[in-house]
Amino acid sequence: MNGTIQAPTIEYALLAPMLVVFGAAIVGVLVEAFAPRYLRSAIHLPLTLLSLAGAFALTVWQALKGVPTKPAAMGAVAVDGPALFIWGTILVLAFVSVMLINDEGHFVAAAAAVPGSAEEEQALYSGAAHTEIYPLVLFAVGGMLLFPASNDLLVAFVALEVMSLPLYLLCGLARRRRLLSQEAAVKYFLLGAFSSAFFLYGTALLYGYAGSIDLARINAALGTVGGQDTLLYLGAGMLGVGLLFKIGAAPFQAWKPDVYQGSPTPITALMASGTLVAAFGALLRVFWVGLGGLDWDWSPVLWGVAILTMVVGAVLAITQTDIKRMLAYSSIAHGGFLLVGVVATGTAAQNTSALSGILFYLVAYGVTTVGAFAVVTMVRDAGGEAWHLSRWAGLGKRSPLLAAVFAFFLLAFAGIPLTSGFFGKYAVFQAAVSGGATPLVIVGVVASAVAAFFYVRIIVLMFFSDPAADGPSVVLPSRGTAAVVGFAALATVVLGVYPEPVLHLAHSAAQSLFVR
Amino acid sequence: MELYVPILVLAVLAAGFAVFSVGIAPFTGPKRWNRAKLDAYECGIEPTPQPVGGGRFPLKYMITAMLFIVFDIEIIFLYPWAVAFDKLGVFGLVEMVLFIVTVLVAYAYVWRRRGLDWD
Amino acid sequence: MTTHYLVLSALLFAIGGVGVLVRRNAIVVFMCVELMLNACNLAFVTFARQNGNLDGQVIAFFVMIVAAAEVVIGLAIIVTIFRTRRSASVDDASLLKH
Amino acid sequence: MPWLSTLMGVSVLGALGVTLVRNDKLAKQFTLVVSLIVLALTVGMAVQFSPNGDKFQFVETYDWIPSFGVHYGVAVDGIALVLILLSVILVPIVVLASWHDAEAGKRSVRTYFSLILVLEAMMIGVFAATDVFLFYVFFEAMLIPMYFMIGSYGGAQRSYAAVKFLLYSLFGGLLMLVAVIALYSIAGKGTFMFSDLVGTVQDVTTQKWLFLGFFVAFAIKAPLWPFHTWLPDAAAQAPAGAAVLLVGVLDKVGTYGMLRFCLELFPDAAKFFTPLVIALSVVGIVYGAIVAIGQTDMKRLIAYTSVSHFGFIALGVFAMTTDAGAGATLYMVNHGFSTGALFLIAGFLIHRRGSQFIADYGGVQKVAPVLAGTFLVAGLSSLSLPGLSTFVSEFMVLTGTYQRYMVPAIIAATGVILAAIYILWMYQRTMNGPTAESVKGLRDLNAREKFVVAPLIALLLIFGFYPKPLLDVIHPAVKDTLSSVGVSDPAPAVPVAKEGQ
Amino acid sequence: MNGPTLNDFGHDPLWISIIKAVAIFVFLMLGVLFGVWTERKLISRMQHRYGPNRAGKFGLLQSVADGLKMGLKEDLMPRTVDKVIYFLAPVIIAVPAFLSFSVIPFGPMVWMFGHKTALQLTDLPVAVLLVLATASIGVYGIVLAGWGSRSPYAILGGLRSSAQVVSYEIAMGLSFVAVFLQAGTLSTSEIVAKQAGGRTWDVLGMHLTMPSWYVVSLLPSFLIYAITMLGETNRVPFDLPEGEGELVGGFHTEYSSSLKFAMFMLAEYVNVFTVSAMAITLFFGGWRAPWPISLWSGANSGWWPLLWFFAKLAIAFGFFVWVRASLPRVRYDQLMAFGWKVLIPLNLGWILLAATFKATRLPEANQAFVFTIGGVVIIGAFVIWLRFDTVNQRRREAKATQIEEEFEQLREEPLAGGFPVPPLDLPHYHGVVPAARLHPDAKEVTSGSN
Repeated sequence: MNGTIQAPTIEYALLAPMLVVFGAAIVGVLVEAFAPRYLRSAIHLPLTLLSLAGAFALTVWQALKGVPTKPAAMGAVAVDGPALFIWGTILVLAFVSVMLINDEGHFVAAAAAVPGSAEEEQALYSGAAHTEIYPLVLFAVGGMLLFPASNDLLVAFVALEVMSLPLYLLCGLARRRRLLSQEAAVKYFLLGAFSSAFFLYGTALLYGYAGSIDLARINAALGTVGGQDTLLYLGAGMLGVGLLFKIGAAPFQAWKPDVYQGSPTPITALMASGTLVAAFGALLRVFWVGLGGLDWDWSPVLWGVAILTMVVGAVLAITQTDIKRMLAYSSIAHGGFLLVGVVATGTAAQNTSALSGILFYLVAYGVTTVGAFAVVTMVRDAGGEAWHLSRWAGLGKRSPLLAAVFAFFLLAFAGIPLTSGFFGKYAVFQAAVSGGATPLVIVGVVASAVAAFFYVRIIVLMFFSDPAADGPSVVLPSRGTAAVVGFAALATVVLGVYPEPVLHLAHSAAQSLFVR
Repeated sequence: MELYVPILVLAVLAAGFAVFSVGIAPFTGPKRWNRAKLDAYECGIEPTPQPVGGGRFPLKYMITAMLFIVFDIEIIFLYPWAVAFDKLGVFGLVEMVLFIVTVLVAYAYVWRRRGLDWD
Repeated sequence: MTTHYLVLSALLFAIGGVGVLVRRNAIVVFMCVELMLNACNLAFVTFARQNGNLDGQVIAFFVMIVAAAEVVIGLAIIVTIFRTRRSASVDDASLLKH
Repeated sequence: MPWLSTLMGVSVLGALGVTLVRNDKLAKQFTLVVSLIVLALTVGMAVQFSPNGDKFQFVETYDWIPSFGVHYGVAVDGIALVLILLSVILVPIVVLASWHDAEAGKRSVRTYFSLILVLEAMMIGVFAATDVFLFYVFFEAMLIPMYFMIGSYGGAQRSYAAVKFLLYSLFGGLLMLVAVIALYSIAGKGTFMFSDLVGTVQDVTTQKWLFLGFFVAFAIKAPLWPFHTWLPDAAAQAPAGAAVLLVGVLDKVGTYGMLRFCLELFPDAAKFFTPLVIALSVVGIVYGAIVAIGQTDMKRLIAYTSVSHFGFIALGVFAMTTDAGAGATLYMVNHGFSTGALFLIAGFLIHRRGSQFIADYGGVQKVAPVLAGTFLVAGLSSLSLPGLSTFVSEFMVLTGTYQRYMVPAIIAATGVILAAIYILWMYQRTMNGPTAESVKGLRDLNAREKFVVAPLIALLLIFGFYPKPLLDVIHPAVKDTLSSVGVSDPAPAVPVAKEGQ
Repeated sequence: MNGPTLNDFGHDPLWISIIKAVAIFVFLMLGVLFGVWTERKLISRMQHRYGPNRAGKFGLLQSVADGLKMGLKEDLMPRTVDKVIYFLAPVIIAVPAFLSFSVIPFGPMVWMFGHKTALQLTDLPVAVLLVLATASIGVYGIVLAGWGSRSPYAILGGLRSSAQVVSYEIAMGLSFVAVFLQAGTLSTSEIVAKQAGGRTWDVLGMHLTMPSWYVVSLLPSFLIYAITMLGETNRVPFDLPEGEGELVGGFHTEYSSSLKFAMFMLAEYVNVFTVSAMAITLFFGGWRAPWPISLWSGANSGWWPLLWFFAKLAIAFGFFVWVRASLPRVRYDQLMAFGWKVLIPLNLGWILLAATFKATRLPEANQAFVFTIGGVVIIGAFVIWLRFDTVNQRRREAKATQIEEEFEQLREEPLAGGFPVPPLDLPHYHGVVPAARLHPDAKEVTSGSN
């Protein structure tokens, strides 16, 4: 039963990016503990940004030094091409989001205070602020890094939680519309915990089936173990539920609009970009590495899910009257488009093209969505950010530049050529077609036409309709926000006009596929 | 399994005794009905009505409970480590130092945020 | 014979799941989630015995931690909203429905 | 010298420049200058084009996205050349014509003109693209500036029209995208270059599907019945200038695409679908004409005439005879001019009176003779009166079709009569008869507007009597195209060059 | 022979287990009776009183009398209580208290009715965990008792004592770690075996066995444990839950009399025995004879060890009484602060130190490296400690001055922020509502008369 234990080994160098982020997070907690209040955010911001940048540098260094071909840390973490690419993406997105988060005024002064109570007033006047958000964000980012790189299901589960728990809290910290924010937190928490329980039970069943939680071993067991298919299918299914929930695929998308709307917009940006990237990385790894031998069984299901997700996302988005909810539904739809790429498996070459397509899509979508939410933070009226679409009417007249940028982002979401979104869609769809998923692609095309409708509707609203008398005012963006918007716009243009470098990078990252 | 049988025996014994003595209590004693006796005891003043399902109590206790959970979990990890220390060797030591330091960081945070003082 | 334990864990998991879906009090829902996690633990330990390796029991440790962390954070969130609206019913939290 | 890139570069830079100019008037003049420069450059390129040289000339090919095998490849053959000419001729005219249109909407004038220049660049690009992917990119991207032009500067229901236009075209474009992707992966050449893709798809069934993918997109673009419903709205709501570019050039992309891609990439499928397409075009011809008769709104009427004319073009394209093909190509050009003229003059009229409804007019002839006269000429060109260029092209199409499909040709011919009805009737209702109160004191064309109309009329007349230069350029290209499709004219071919002399 | 090991358990036939279990049970019951008497006697002696001396010789039967009296008193169940919980709480408290004893080793292998068996009910690979587990189940009893009583005092008392118990449980659990580090096992019998004689050395021809009890090598752990076992059992100076002064009996306020209350008493004393027995097992060599006796070779075999064990137990119990007699009750915030801010960090630091020292003895250990770790640990701990100490110093002073000011203010005008004073015109219970309407058949007995 219990064999002799021998001391394990850990390749600290490979895990360096994660370790840096987590270390910075812990230091951040120390800062919270010991630094005087007026110094905290002054210390936090550089600390956070530097750690992210450092982690990014380490990732690049890792990639240059040569991608390892076997999992690290006793097979617990797989630092391979896709993982490195995803790390880079997440770190960039996180960096940008942090610049957005840094823009004060998004977060509550005293989360524990009852909204509208005297103590909240007092906290506001005393200039209190929850600088804890920085360590929390760092922890979340660390989880995001670990999640797609986790090579066994336990690590995946822990990473999932490390990623989610801080986000649950961050959701509830919006400065304005406290009730919405708190509800978002509760809903996100309850549903998230629910789904992670499913993930865990799936893990348990697969463990029972294969006698190991190591993805490669599970995959190996698929062939050899017999007679326990119930365990296998139930386990795989529950695992899938957990993962699909995280990416907000239908029919598990219900939480997304509520949470996106309720939580502070910078956090929404982080979730919409970073979490999606991480979750997709993990999804790919689990389904391709862990259940690769089973794809004949799961790909039909994923077909259905993808179709449902695209349709639900696109159709429900039309009925939305709230900009953040609209963006949430659009992110659901984009999740569906990405799923199209996930099912386009086949030969190694085929997988490579599908994987690289997904990777590129993730980059393009992530950057654009951060930019879009950054714009949302800038359009405000008396009650804070103006979410209701009617308030956006005629924005094109009041501040043409901002409206133009936002319209550009929307066009990118819609996948109009010469924007990054187009090449993302193209890459995924092309992979899907060559993977024999043409029907799926046609559905996707129709869905994106429908989706285009509501993106266009907003453009119409902003440019072709006359502004409301007491329309929202566009605040002068802080340097951070301006930089974020600028960066996102620039990236969207560049990826739309000359995507070759990133495409090439994604391709070479996907070349080695996932290590086993 | 064999190892647990005796515990079961003892448990049955103790439970039997406890239930028995608590059970017969009402019958051994006299019955003298008196409304004052049947009120919750509050040094003689009118008992404050307690809401059904229990009243609300200071969050302080919840925080204590949370801290307890956290440290209890830490203990969960310390025990196997301690038992297997010889096999894990220096690696185990280093890891445990990291682990405990991490916990201590959180501990310091709680401490500084008055999470540990009672008032 | 480990089947019974598996059945038990499946039952617990199902109870928890149903509870999450039908109960309305946030705290009860939350406890149901914890119940599900513990069902997972039971399953892990059982399978560990079945497969004759210790992984499952180790996993159970980690699951415990995660569960603990979830308890801490979840209760914090629920308590805040409870203080705000004097009720922990999920139905009352309906501002986001539209 | 990289002519085509230069052309596009100049217009794009011009567009950027316009946005930088602070003063509106200056911006307009700047735009005009830029467009004239482009025109000059294009003419300079055209004279260097050797009709009997190799098919594609002024070839430029650079890698754009190697991972996808996408190139930045541009070149022109005769067909593309004339269409580019059409575009660059129309642009300055439109700029001049819509000198004051932009003020109407109280929207940024500079944006309007820079949009026009961007559009010009894309029009050149879409005709010149020799890489299917590049073609698609321009094909889709072209929508955006036009969308904004209609949406921001159009009439009462502009946003509805704009969205309708955008979504229709977008949807078609996405279908085409699927076809493009499929073509790429089936061909397996790892490249999107048109020349490499020709003849790669052998399996007929596949051809049929891909053909449909392309064809629907083009049919929506060049409003072929029954995909035409967006055109009347868009054309009616768009400002006159935008309408000209829309109907005059953008829609040509559809028919051009049929001629270039549908035929050459999927010859067998094209042959298979020919009857269907011909049927559609004939229906389109008659339907468009009849509906046009019933219109009360001038712009809508013109739009419907275009539907009918596009029927002719498609008919010519799919008749697959040299004459018909050449005629169709010529038709594209001439239709650009004639419809352009119609829209512009109608635009002037509407601008003066402030109403698009025929009923509001009458007896304009008396108060504004020049306007009425030019309107008449344009109208006659639209009903392809002999002596005007449209007649040549329409005649060639009919004869060409007749050689292979008699019945459709005959039915299509009735379109001519119907055309006479709607044009003349409209003219009569608006220009003749007792002068309506409302049109009293209507000013005649001013100098600027004369400058706008004159070249169009001139071109109509010139090519009406001497289409040879165009035909010389077009003929070899069409021949080449048809030969690569693998059809040969049924003898005896009517000697075309004599027409009109 | 060196005492039983894990393999010696789990072979007993059922009847032997039953015998053992009954023996333990009886021992505990008697122990409690005797313990109560001992305590009262000792403490009164320490306070220059006689203590119980009426019932039986030296009042030996005092506790028995008390027990009988409790049994014969009226069993009250207040109207407001939650019946089920109110009934279950005493049971839940009492049972785990007994269970802990099932893994306490009383002695080595002996012959019992022709069976070779250990003087220990049973042993587990995780025996100590069992003790901790039962201890924390006992907490449920406390909480439920307070909760079910539906009375402010009870609820507060229950919460307080549970908070206190869990707080000290952490420190207790941590103090075990060092022991496991040394022993390398959680099984009590093996821990005892590990404490068998250490190195022996010869002094003038006679073999001296060095004391190998962990209390010597792990003194800090023991000290911490000694404190926590007081807190864990709600004994003076940590007996706040039933601090009569502030909480009138705390969580068992509503269990005013009768056998239910007896259960709480029983549980408390059994717990005292349990923690003492644990202390003996983990730190004082369990049933093994202390040094001078251990020179006699027969000391650690046969039934003798029972004697040593009980002796040690008696001494430990005496220690409890002694503390109770000499220490005042601490304030609640002091209690918690001590548990959280002193015991836990000290404990963690000590664990790391112990681990480091042990690591130096590992074969593959790189001494320098290990020592650097040790140094880091020590210095780090010291620095943090210093920082915190100063910080708290400042905070304490600030608080003191503030309280001082408040008192000043109160001295000026007493009613400012004064206490809620109960209304003086409370309706007297008798005859406010005619008893007849409530209980037609019941005849009300005025309180005080019986």
